[in-house]
Amino acid sequence: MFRNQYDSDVTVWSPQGRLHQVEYAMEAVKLGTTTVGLKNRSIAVLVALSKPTSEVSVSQRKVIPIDDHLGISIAGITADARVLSRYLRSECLNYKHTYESTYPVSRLITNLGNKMQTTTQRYDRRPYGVGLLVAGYDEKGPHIYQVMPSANFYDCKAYSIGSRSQSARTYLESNLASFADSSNDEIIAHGIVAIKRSLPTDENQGKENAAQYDITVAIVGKGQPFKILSKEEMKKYEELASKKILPAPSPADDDDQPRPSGSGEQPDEGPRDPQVAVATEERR
Amino acid sequence: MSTIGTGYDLSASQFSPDGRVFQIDYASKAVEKSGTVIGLRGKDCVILAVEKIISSKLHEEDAAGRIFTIEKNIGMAIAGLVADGNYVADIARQEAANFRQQFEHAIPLKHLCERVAGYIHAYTLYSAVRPFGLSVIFASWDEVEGPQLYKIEPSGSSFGYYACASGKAKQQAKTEMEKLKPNMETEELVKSAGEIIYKVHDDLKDKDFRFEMGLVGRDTNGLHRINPAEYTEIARNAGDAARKDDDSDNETH
Amino acid sequence: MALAEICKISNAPYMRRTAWDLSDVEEDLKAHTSNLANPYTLAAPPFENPMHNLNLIQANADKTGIKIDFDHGTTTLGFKYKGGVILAVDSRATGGQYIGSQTMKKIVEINQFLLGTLAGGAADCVYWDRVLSKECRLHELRNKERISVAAASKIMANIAHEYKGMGLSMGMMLAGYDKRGPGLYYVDSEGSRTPGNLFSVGSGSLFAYGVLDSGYHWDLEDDVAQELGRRAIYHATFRDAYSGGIIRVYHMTPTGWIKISETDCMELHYKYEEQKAQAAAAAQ
Amino acid sequence: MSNLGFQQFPEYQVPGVQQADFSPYESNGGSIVAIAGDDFVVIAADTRLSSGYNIHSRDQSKLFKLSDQTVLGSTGCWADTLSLTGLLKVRMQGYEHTHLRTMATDAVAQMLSITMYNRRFFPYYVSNILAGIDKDGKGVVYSYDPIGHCERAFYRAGGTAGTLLQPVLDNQIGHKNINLSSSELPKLTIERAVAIASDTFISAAERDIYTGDSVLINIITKDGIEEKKLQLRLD
Amino acid sequence: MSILAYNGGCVVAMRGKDCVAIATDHRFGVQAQTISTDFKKVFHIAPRMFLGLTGLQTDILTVRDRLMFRKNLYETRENREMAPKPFSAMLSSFLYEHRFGPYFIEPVVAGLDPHTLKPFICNMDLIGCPNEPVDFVVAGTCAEQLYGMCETLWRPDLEPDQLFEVIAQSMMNAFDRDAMSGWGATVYIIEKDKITERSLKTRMD
Amino acid sequence: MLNNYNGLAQPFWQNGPAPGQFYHFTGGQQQIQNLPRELTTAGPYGTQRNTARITTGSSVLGIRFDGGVMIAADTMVSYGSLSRYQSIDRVFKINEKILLGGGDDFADIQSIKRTIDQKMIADQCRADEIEMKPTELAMWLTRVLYNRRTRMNPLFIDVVVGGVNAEGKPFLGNVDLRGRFYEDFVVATGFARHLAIPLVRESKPAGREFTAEEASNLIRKCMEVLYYRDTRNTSKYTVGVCTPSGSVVEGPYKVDENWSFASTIKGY
Repeated sequence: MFRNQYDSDVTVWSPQGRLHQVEYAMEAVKLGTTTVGLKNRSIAVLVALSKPTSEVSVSQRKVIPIDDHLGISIAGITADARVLSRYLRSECLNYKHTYESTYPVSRLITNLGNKMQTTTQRYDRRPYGVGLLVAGYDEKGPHIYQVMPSANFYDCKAYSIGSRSQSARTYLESNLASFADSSNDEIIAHGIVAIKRSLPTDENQGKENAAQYDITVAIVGKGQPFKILSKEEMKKYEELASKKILPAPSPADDDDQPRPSGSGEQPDEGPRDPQVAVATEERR
Repeated sequence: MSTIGTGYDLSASQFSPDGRVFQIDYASKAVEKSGTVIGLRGKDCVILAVEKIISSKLHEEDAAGRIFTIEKNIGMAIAGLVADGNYVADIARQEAANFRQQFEHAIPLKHLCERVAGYIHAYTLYSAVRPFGLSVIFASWDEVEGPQLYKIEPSGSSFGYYACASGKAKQQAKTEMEKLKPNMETEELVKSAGEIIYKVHDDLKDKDFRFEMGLVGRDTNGLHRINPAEYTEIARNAGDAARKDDDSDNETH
Repeated sequence: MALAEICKISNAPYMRRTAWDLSDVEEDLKAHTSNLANPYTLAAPPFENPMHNLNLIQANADKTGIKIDFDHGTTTLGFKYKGGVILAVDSRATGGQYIGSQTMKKIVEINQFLLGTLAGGAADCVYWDRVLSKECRLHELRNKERISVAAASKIMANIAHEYKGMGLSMGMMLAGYDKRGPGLYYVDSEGSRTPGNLFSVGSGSLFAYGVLDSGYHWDLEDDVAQELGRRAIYHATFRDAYSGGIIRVYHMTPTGWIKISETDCMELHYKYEEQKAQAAAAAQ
Repeated sequence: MSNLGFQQFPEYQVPGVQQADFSPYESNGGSIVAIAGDDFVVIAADTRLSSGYNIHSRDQSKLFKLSDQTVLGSTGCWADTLSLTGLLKVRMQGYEHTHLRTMATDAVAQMLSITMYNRRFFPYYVSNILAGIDKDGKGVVYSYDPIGHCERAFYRAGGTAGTLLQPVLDNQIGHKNINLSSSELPKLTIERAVAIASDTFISAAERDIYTGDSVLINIITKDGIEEKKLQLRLD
Repeated sequence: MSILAYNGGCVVAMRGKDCVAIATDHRFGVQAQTISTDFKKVFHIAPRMFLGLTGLQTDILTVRDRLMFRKNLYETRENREMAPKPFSAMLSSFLYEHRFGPYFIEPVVAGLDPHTLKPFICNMDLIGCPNEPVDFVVAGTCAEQLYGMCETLWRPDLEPDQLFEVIAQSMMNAFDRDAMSGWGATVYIIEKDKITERSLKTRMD
Repeated sequence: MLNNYNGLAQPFWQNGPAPGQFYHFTGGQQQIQNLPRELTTAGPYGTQRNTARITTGSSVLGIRFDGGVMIAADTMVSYGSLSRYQSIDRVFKINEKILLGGGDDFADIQSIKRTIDQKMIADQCRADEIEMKPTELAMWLTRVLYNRRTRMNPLFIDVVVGGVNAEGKPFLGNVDLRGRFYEDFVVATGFARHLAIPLVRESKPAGREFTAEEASNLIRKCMEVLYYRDTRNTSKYTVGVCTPSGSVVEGPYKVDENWSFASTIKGY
C-alpha cells in the first residue's frame, strides 16, 4: 500500500473518504483503562478500572462528577477529559442558574457533540483523544451515553470503552436482556463482573488477585445524586460480584479487532492501514 | 481505489491540474459509505427514510438517529458523518430561528436550503477546514408551498427533487424511484419508502439495520414527525414483504 | 445567516438573537464575579457619572425608602517619631446616623511591616487594602525583598487614580518600616499621595489634630507617644458624633508592628475624668 | 431593537403618557436577626414580601441555605437578593467541583464581600447577614453593608427593622449597659437565643409594617440545620 | 440631614403603676460636633409634670419659655395648678398656630394629674398632633431604636424602681446605636408624693 | 479597569481560542469588546431609555387550586386613557404545562412572548418529549428581566406564570420588570393587586388548597369587581386553565353587568 499521506491533518479526507486523524484519536481511547456503564430502570452505573497511585483521589481521575444528576467516566487522554468536563460542568451550572433545574442529559450530550465536532474540522485543533461514558438521570429516566473523539455519541443500554473493553462488551451483550429488570445491587454487581472480564487473563482467573487495579463505582438515579461509592460500600458489591460465576473469557477476545462502534461512521471499514500503529506510537 | 490526483488532493483550497477539487470528491466518498437515505415527495406529504446500520447491540434503538426536526414543518435527513450531521442540524435550526425572529413565520424551505448550502459551501473554500462529509436532504410541507424536497451535496450545491437518495445504495434506490408514480397519497408513499429501503439494504455487506423515517404533510397537520408509530409500522411491514418476494424471485432464477 | 459570521455582519442589531441563551448566562455570571478572577475589574454601572447618580439614588432615600447607606465615619491618626510610627484609630462605623458597628477594625494588617488605616467608605478601604496586601506579597515573592512603604502607597495611589471621579471614598494612611526607616503616607480616593510625619484623617480629625499638635515632637518616649495617640483619639470620640467605640493603638517598630492597646473609650473617659479631679484636688 | 428607542421618534410622543422615570430599586422589606453561640448559631427572618403598602406574599423565606454549615439571610430589593444568591450558589458548586469540598463559612463570607463589591458603582440593595459554623466549630455571624463591607460579630439585626432590633440585642445578648459580673449573666443557650430572636420579631412586627406574618428560624449546629416557624401578626 | 436632627438628642417617657418616668440625654451638638454634654431636654414645669422637647435647640428654648408664660397666665387666671391634660391640649394648639412655619421640635409630656393622680404621657409631632398611648412615648433622633427597646422591655404596672430600670436600659441602649444623641442621661421618676432625679453613667462617645 | 459586562477573558491572540474554550471556526462568536449602548447615554440616572409604558394591559389574576392553576385577564389594552384595543387576549398558552398572563406594556409582552415561543419550537425540534416547566420559565424570566433592569433597559412587564411541574404539582408565580419573583396561591398584576388579592386571600380555606370550582367562582367574582372598579378594564375576559392533563385558554367570557345600583348612587 502507498505510504499514507492523508493522515497528517484532521482537515484532510483520505481518498477512501476517511479521516485518519480522527481514527487515530479513537485509538487513544483504547490506551485508557477500561470503564463500563450500564443501567436498569431506576439507576445508571459507571464502573471504572484504574491503576492505583499514591494519589488520594484516584477515583477522581477516572470518574468525574459533573452535576448532581450527571457524571462521566473516561478512557483516553485525561487532560482532554478535564477540558470536556469543565465544559460540561459550566453548561450544567449555567442551566441550573437560569432554570433552577437540571440539564436534560440528551440535550447536554448533543451540545457536547457539536462542540467536539468543530475540533474534527479545523486545522488548528486536534480531536479530543478521549472517550466518555456519561451516566445521567433526568425526567426521562436513567441514561448511559457513549461519546467518542469522532464527536459521535450513542444512547446506550450498556457499554464499555477502553483497553480490552471488547470482553466486557461481550459480557454485557450476553446479559443485556436481564439488565432492565435487575435490582440496583445486581446491576452494580453486573458492572463489576463485566469490568473484571477486561482484566488481563491471568488476573481474572484467580478472581481476587486483581489487586493491582482499583475498581471505582459511581451511581446516579431517582433521588440518588451522582455519587462515587466509598471503599466500604464497594465491599458489599464486590462480594455480590464474586458470587456470580465467571465463565472463562471467550477466546475470540481480541483487542486489535476494529471496534465497529468505535469507528463510528465506518462500520464496513477493513483492517486499518499499517501506518496507524506507528502513528499512534509516535503520538504517545 | 478511485482516481487520486496525487499531490493536488491534500487541501480543499487546491485545484488539481484537471480542474477538480479532490477533497470534495473524497468527502463525498464518506457519504457513499454511509447507510442509504431517501426522500420522496407525495401529493400532500414528504417522507424521509433512512437505513440506519446498527453498529452495536448495546445501543438503544433510537441512538445516533440521522433524521432531525429543524422547524415545526421541516425535517432533515443526512447521509455521511453523523457528527457533522448533528452540527449542520444545529446550524439549520439557528437559521430557521433567525428567520422566524425576523419575519414571524416558518422559513420557506427554499431559503433554508440556500442558507445551509451556503454554509456547507463555505467549508469547501478554505484550507483551514475540511468539507462536510455530508449530504443533507430537507423536507417540508405547508399549505402555501405544498410538499418540498431539497438535497445538498458536500460541495454545497443543492437542488429540489421529487425524489432523491444518498449513501451506499444511491443508484439502486434511484432506479427503484424511477418506477414510482407521482403525487402519491401518504400511505402509499410510506409503503414505497419502506420497500425501497428494505430492498436496497445489502445484508451481506452489513449486519443488522433499522428503518427510520420522518414524515411531514397534511396528515401530520403540518408538523414534522420522526418515526410516527402508525406509519413506521406500515412502512416496515411493506418493506419486509417486499424483501421476502424479492428473495423468492432470486430463488426462481 | 450562514455567511454572516464570515462577512462579520452577525453583530448588526437586527441579526442579534434576542433569546437569552446559556452563553449569555455565562457572560452575565462572569461579569458579576469578574473581580474574583481579577480584583481590578468591577462591573460598570449602567449610567454615566456614578458618583453623581448614585448620590441621586441615595438622596431621595426617605421618599423611596431605598436607604443605601455605606458604612462611614472615623477618626484615625498616625505620626512618625524617633521610635517608629504610631497609629491610633477608633472603631465606629456609621450608616447615616445609625451606628452600624462599635467594634470595626480600622487598622488593616497588610503584612508584618505594613499597616493601613481606613477612613471613609469602609468597603472601599478594606477591599483595596486586601488587593494591596496581595500585591505586596507578590512583590515580595518576585523580588525576594519586602516592598517599601513608598512603593506600596504608590500602588494604592494608582488604584485610587484609576477610579478617580467614580465616587470611591477612601482616606487612608499607610505606615511601615523599611530600609529607609519608618514610613508614613497619606493616600486618598482623589489619587493624592503625600509622605509626612503626622496625619489625622476622618470626621474627627480636627479634634485629634488639636491634641496631637500640642503634644507632638520627634523625640517622644514610646509610652508617651502611644498615650498621645490614644488621648488624641479619645478627645475626637468625645467631640465627634461619628467616632467612638474602642480605641486601638498600634506601634510600628523596626521589627514590625505591635498592637499596643485596645481600650473602650468609655473606660478612658472616666479614667481621664478621675485624673482631672485629682489634678484639681492637688491644685488646692 | 433597543437602538430604535422611543426617544428617536419625538413625533410619536403621546401627551397622555406620563414619563415616569424608572427606578432600578425597590424596597421589599423584611428583617433578619442572627445570634451566635459557642457551638451553634441561630438565624431568623420574617416571611413577608411587600412593596409599599401591598403585600405580595406572606410566606416567602428570606433564608438561603448555602451549605450544611452556612445560611444567608438577605432582604432589601428582592430582585437583587435573588440574583445575588443565585450567583453564590453557582460559585459554591464551582468551588466544590474544583476543590472537592464545600466552602467553609469564613470563605463564603469573604467571597460574598468581594462579589458584592463588584457592583460598587451600582450596588445590590440588600442587607445581608451570614450565619454559620466556622472552622473550629464556633458559631459566627457576618454582617454586610450594601457594597460588601463585611464584619464578623456574634449577634446582628438587619433589614427594615434592623435599627429597632439591634439595641435590643446589644442589651439582651451583648449585655451592654448592664453592670453585672459575668457570673451573674445568663448563659447563652440555644433555647435563650431562639426565645430572644422570636421576642425581637414580635416587637418588630408591632412597629415595622414591612415585618410580619411569620418568622422562620434556622438553628445551625455542627450536625446540620434545624428549622422552626413562628406565627406573627398578619396586619 | 433633617433640621430636627441638627442638634441631636432624644426623650422618652413611660407609664408605670401610679407613676410615670421621663428620661433625656445630655447632648447638645451641631451636626456631628458635640458642643456640650449637660443640656437636659426635659423641663420641670409643674409639681407633677415634666415637658421634654427634642429637635432644634433654639426652638426648644423658645417653646419652653412661651409655654411657661402661657402656663403661668393660666394658673394666675384660674388660680389652680395646671394638669398635664389641659397643658398638652394647650401645647398642641400652640404648635398648630405655627402650622405653616412650625417649630422644629417634638414634644413629650409626662406627669400625674394633680387631682386624680392618674399617670399621663403624651407626645406630638412638630405641628401638634397629640398621641396618648397607654405604654410609652418617644421622640428624638433615635426614636426607632427607642421603639425597639421599649417594645421589648416595657410591661404594664411597673413599680417605680422597675420603671427606672426599664427606661434607663431603653434609653442607654437606644442612643448607643445613635450617633446624634447620648453623652449622659437623666431619668425623672414622678410619683404622687415624690420626684426622683437620677443621672446615668453612660458612654461618652 | 471596568468590565463592561463582557466578562470573557481576553483570548491568547486575536480571534484565537481562550484556554479551554470551544468556538466556531469563523470566530464570529467573540463579542466585540465595546461599551454596551446602555452605558454610553445620558438621562434619568444617566440613561436614555424610553421609561414609560405606551400601550398597557391592566390586571391579570392567577389562582392556584388543588389540581392546577387558573389565570384570568380582561381583553383590554389601553393607550394612556384611551381604551385602544378592546379584545386582545392577554393570557397565553405557552405549552401543555405552562400558562402566561401578561400585564403592563403590551409591546414588551409581545416581544418576550416571541422569544418564549422560539424556545418552545427549539424544544419541539429536540423531539425528545421534554417540555419546559413553569418553574423553569419563571426562573428564566427572572434572570432575563433582572438582567435588563441591571442594564437600566427594563422590559416594562409584569407577568403571571402558572402551570404544573413534572410531578403534576401546580405552580403559580409572578415576575415583574425588576426581576422580582415570588410564588403564592394567588398572584396578580395591576389593579387586581389591590382589588382581587384581598378577596381571594380572605376566602382561602385554612389548611387546604382551593378546589377548581372555588377558584373559577373567585375568578368570576374578581373579574366582575375589577370591571366595576378599574377604569382600564373591560367586561370581556379570558381564562387559562392548566392541569396535569394539559393547558387551555377559554373565553372570552363576559361579566354579567348590572348597573341598576347606579341610580342609587348620589352626589355625582
